[in-house]
Amino acid sequence: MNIARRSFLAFLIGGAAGTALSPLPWKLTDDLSIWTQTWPWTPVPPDGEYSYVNSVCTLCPGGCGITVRKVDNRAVKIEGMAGHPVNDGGICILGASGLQLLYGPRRVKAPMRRVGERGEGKWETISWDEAIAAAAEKLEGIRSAGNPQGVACMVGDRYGTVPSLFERFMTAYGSPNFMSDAAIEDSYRITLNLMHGKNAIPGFDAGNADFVVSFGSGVIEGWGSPVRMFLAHGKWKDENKTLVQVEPRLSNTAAKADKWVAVQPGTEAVLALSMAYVIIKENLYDKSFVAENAAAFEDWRDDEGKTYPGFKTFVLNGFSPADASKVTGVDPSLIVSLARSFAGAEKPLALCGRGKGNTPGSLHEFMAVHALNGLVGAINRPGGVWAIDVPDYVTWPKPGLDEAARAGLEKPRVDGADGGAYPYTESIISGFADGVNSGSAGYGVEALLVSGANPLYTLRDAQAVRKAFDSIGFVVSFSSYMDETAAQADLILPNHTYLERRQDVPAPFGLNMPVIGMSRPVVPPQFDTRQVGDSLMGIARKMGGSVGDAFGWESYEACLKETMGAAWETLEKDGILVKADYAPEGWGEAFNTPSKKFQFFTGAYRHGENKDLMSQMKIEGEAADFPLILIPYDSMRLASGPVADTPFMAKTIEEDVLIHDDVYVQVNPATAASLNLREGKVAELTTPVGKARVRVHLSEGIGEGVIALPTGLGHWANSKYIAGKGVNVNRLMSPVADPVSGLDAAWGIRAKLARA
Amino acid sequence: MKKAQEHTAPKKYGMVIDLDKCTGCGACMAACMAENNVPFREDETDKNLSITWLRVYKLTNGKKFPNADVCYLPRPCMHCEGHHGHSPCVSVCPATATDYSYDTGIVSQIYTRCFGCRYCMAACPYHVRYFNWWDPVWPEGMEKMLSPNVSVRTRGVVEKCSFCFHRYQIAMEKVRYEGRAELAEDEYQTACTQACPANAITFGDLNNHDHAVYKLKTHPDAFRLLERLGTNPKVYYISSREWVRRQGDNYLENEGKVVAKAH
Amino acid sequence: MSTVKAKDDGAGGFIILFFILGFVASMILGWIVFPKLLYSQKEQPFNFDHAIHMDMVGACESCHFFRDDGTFSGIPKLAQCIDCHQDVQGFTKDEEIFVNEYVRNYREVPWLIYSEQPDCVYFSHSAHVLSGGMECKTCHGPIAETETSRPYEYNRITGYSRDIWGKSMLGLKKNPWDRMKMDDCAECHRENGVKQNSAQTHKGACFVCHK
Amino acid sequence: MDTALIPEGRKRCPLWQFVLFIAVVGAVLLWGVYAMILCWLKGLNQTNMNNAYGFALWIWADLAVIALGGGAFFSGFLKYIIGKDELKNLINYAVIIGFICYSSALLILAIDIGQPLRGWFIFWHANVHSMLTEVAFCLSCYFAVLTIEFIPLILENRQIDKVRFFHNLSHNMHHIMAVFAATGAFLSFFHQGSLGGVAGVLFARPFGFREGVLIWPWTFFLFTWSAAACGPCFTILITKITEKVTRKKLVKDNVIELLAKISGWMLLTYIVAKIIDTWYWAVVTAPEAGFTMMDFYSNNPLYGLWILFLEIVLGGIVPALILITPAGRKNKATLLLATVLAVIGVCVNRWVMVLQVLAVPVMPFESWFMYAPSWQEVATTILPLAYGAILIAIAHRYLPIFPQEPELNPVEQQAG
Repeated sequence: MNIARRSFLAFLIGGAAGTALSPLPWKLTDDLSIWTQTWPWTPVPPDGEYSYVNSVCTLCPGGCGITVRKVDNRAVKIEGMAGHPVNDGGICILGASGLQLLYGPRRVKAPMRRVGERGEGKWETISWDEAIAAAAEKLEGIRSAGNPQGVACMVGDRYGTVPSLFERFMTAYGSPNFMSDAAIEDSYRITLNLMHGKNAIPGFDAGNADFVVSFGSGVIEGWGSPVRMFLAHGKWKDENKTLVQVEPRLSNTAAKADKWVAVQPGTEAVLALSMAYVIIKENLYDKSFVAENAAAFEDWRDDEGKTYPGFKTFVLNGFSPADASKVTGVDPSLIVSLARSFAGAEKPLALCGRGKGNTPGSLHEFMAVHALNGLVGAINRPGGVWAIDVPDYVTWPKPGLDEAARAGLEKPRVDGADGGAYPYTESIISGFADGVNSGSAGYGVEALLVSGANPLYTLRDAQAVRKAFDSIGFVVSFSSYMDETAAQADLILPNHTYLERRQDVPAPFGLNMPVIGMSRPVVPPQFDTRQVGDSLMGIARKMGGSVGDAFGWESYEACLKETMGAAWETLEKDGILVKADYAPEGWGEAFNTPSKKFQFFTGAYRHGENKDLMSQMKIEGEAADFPLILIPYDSMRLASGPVADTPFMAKTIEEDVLIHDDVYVQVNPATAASLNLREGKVAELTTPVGKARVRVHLSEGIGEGVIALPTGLGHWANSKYIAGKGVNVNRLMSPVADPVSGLDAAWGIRAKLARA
Repeated sequence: MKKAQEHTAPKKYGMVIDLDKCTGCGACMAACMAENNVPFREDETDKNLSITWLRVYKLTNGKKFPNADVCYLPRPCMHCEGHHGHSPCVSVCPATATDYSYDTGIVSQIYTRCFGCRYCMAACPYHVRYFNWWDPVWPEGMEKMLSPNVSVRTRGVVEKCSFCFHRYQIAMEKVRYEGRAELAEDEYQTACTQACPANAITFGDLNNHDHAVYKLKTHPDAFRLLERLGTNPKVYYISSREWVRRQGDNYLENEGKVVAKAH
Repeated sequence: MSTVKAKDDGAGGFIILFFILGFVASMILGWIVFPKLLYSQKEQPFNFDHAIHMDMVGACESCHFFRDDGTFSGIPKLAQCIDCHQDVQGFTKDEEIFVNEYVRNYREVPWLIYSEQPDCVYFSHSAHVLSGGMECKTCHGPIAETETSRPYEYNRITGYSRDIWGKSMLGLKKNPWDRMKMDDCAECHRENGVKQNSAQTHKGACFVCHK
Repeated sequence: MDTALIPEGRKRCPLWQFVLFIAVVGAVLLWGVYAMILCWLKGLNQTNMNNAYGFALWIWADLAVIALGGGAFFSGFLKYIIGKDELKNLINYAVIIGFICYSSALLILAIDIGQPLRGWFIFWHANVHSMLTEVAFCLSCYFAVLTIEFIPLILENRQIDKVRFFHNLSHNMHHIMAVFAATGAFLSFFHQGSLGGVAGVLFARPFGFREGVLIWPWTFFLFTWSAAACGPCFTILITKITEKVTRKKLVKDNVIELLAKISGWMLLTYIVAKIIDTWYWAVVTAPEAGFTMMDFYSNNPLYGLWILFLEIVLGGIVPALILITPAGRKNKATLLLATVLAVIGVCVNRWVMVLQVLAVPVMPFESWFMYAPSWQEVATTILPLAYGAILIAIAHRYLPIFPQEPELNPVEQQAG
């Protein structure tokens, strides 16, 4: 070994020794480990001052009070507002993850105009002035061409200032085609209209009931005001009250119920009427209520002396437990015992409207179930159904109409809601697509305004809805998020999210007291968005004339303040206005029917369809081609309304609902065996209106011949955390117009399932 | 110079979950995720890869239609006391990244100490421990909702439910500020307890006679998961259904009905 | 044999020289160059004179106060300064910068915090100051007496303020505020018997100081 | 070309053959290195592990290679402590195999942890209650011992040995090797045991949990015992394979037979203890937790009683019986069979004590957890095999590992 080599070696050894005695290796090791503890790309949320802002959640009609936790200017958590009359501190999964909508990746950040093909996703950001001008110009053009009726409008909620502004706009503009999303609330409203003679929404004093029979209502799956119902359910458990769930599938409600009555799907009304049969036959009904406050129980005679069968005759003539059993599949003795327990309870209550109640239902069914409440006198009393007057605080004078408006308003509606066929119904959003596609109104629809609704996703027979959309030249969306409808729009005028805007929130569905809430800005607007009321007023003013004149307010907030009048101060302070000492009207004053009594039997039954009642409600498809019945099911973990699942919610979707991008269809093992299908196998699900790839999940929670798919999946726009997963069940179903209301009463559809 | 330290009776925080009330709605899970900066990914359908500190299990009774029944069972970390604080996971951690405090009875997990050997996951029969297989990524803008009270975890470490211990820390700030000695029952509640819309979850000090959990844990239908293993968990469940209680532990065929035990 | 020869050729001194060369070079690298490379400096947005403020307001708590929920406000926000600093006070350049650039524009001053602990640490001022009765100086040193803001030094790898490890590369400290590593917290906790409740270590439980 | 490096008096294959071998195995090695780098850069999402399988193929590989590397400590123990001097003819190779096994184990552990740059926390922030801490300390210490044992071997290379300093160093190290062997045996006893303890202490995992004495569960002792029994079998097996590959006899039969005999008796006693342990676990330990033995061997697609049979009968009783019979160990075929079976037996044992522990559903409403490794896991597990093959090839070529080789393979004096 030569000297150079050895010297070099010595240098290295000296270097190593020196290095080891210097801080370098040790500090570097330590620092590198610290570097891994919080990598430069790991977000470190800044701390700051904590504060809490109370507001109202508007993600569903539940109207829960929320308390938003903030750190300086950031909202970091949404919690239920303690002491709030609706939810008292509780919160649902959607509400709890609402910040993922506020800060979500699919926010529409500024007004946008489509530049590519529709739905291609190519947009240009424009200024608010440009956006308002573009909308106004287009609408003015249609109007001056003499076709104001050719503009339609869809809103989510029916009540409150914003829907009323849209309604006012449509009136001033001259179009009869104002529509709102329909739900069981609409069916209930018509029911109360017919049986109570009131323009009212139902309030359920559920917490105080002691024997609840639910006809398919997802009492703990989002029906009514979800958190309120959860609290009621908890109270029933604490106080040993009884819940009976009538439903073809073992839903969560059925599982939690004290008794699950596995009924044949679509025959709930038969079961209700058969219970009525037992109650009447065995004289178990509330004699005083029926005798003094009810009409058409016994056979009755009209002014001309013609005799009509009363409810009693009608029920006793066709709905014996033995007969009903054949249709419903429920054991006659069970029907009898159920009826006896119901009538024998101190505070019985019957509920209906399937699942979350996102779609209306058969009016006959609603009336049959409500008649049960009538039989036991569970009307306007503790533990019963209360008729609460619809919110009436919007009392603006009618807008002045010009010639064009008057002419337009004379035209028939596209959705078929007016005229003789459906006298009780204001709008039929599910009939819109058919009306557009068939041109039945006699004029074309040229423009559509959509606010707070996502019809391309939520309406059944999505293909027909899409076709209708494609034929409409100009679609304006006011959505805060790039949802399915916004993605197909031509112009988006993004609204603030509910956490950035001030807006009134009318009474939550199902609450048994009149309440007005107000949501308020929790954080300043995160993007260049605008309260939709201001956008709409901007368009109207830009158009000028009588349309502009109809909106004399300086701003939406000025309008809101004026509308709320004396309530404003309380709403600003508390976010809610409660009539604390509210009591329902007594039986003597409660009914405004011609007889001034509870109407057991109404004109709605006189459509010559009494016989149909003794059968399964109509669904689409022929049994020969489609041997199975597909029913949708709702889950709290799957938002199925206009708003889609947040990332947090998507995380909670159960392993028997979704695997990667495939949805599981629930199939009874015997059904699956007959189709040669096994757990997890890919299958093709076909209905008369569509087909889809699904996976089979064997479930003993569903009967033979029935299969079930979850709602809320199959989004195609929206964030990657939910889009592209599963199937939109609305795409596989088609609406079935209820003979009384015209609203969508489809509860299922015939289907077939085959190995793929 | 220094005042006397806070000397208060040791707490044993625990939870009682009423399975009769639990609706399986998942609000507790979302509240937990929002509270604790739990990350999410595009595909969360493989539950063995999905981080859910509080996971709601679905139990089935195995019977045929229409006698089938299901029950939801929310499973946070059990904060096992084991034998005198030796919970299954704590003693196995080679780097003392997880610890049991005699002061609160809470099993802590320190993400910056953990180096990801996952021995604790192997030790835990409840699967409450979750590994960060990926670096968490929030879509642009969503990092605004991250809470400063809980550290954001990086890839390669184990995380789990802490009984929202940071809420205890925050509540204690006020207690100290107001010069009080003790935390009131409602001042420290976990995010899931607070969120539960069915009021199915009760949280408090199992040692404290005045706390609701103290009484509830002695409910005749109360049971704990896998008690026979000696994990000594601090989460109690209540179910009026025998089949649910029986699924709370493993029993040999010849072992009789699950009867209520006194605690 | 060659090795035997090599041993005899008198190269031993040469080899020792090279050993020393290597040793010294690496010591210079480790003790002087490395710390220079490791730490970077940033200047505060402008100078802050703690001493003059102490004269005016009297106590630390006047600006660094506890909020009503017991949390500690830390570095004051603009809102607290604005009462006195609506207009330029005195004649310092710093005051000018503050008022003109920040107060007038409602911009918060992006102060760099010498004592900033990493994200995994939960530090309660109330526990130390209110319950423990400790003085600010014990951890923060005589900052109240300073008239200028020293440069903020931070570790390029970890991003930590240098005050955490301390000025001394060896981690030596004379005063309690010279270093703020976990061991320093633990040492004081141990001496004072604070929550030595860990089942594993019988020392301080992790969740006392971590989040 | 490299003849100057080849030990004197020994014949080696042509360089091109050697290079070709290294190239082929090196390609496999590079594949493993690629997978390893993927795991380090992208994280453990590259594996098929999940929250139910925090431990999987790698931990099994760790446990298995350490058990197989047990030949080093046990033959060292036999030679230096018990005084079985014949084993000096095999001890070098046992040390190299042990070195490979232990370095592989450390490498796999470095890949397996989620935060490799914080791996040193296990020493710095050690929790003395954890079996893994015990493993880490003893493993590292024993690896250091193996390195020290390996160094004099390297120094015996013809060129290095020419340096007087190294020559003397090597000589002196040989003298004190007994001390290291004793230290190694002691350390090995503990870390082999603590590896057994890893599963045995999991009192909430009924498949793995065992009672024991003091802090040590029975698996602690069973693991040490089985490593002592099967490690030498692996040494024999690798020696036989080396002989096959190099096409010459390297160790005399009496040496092999001696080790085989000791191994056989160790294996027999081990398997008796294992059977008692299994029986006690099945009838006492598991039922106390509410499990019957069949709960662990039914309702799943993989784990059946066959695996118990494979481990205990085929991998335990059969090789033990062959090895304790003189005829069995003298016959080349049966000796080879026995060592293969013993190696399989101990590997299966390590597999079930890692993976089946996690596969068994403990909460009654769960079902079995199944797992198949990803290619990255397989590649990184094969990596040590390739690395081992290369190291053995190099060591064999350039170092006088087998003292009996010149005697068994006399080389004719070559010209030049």
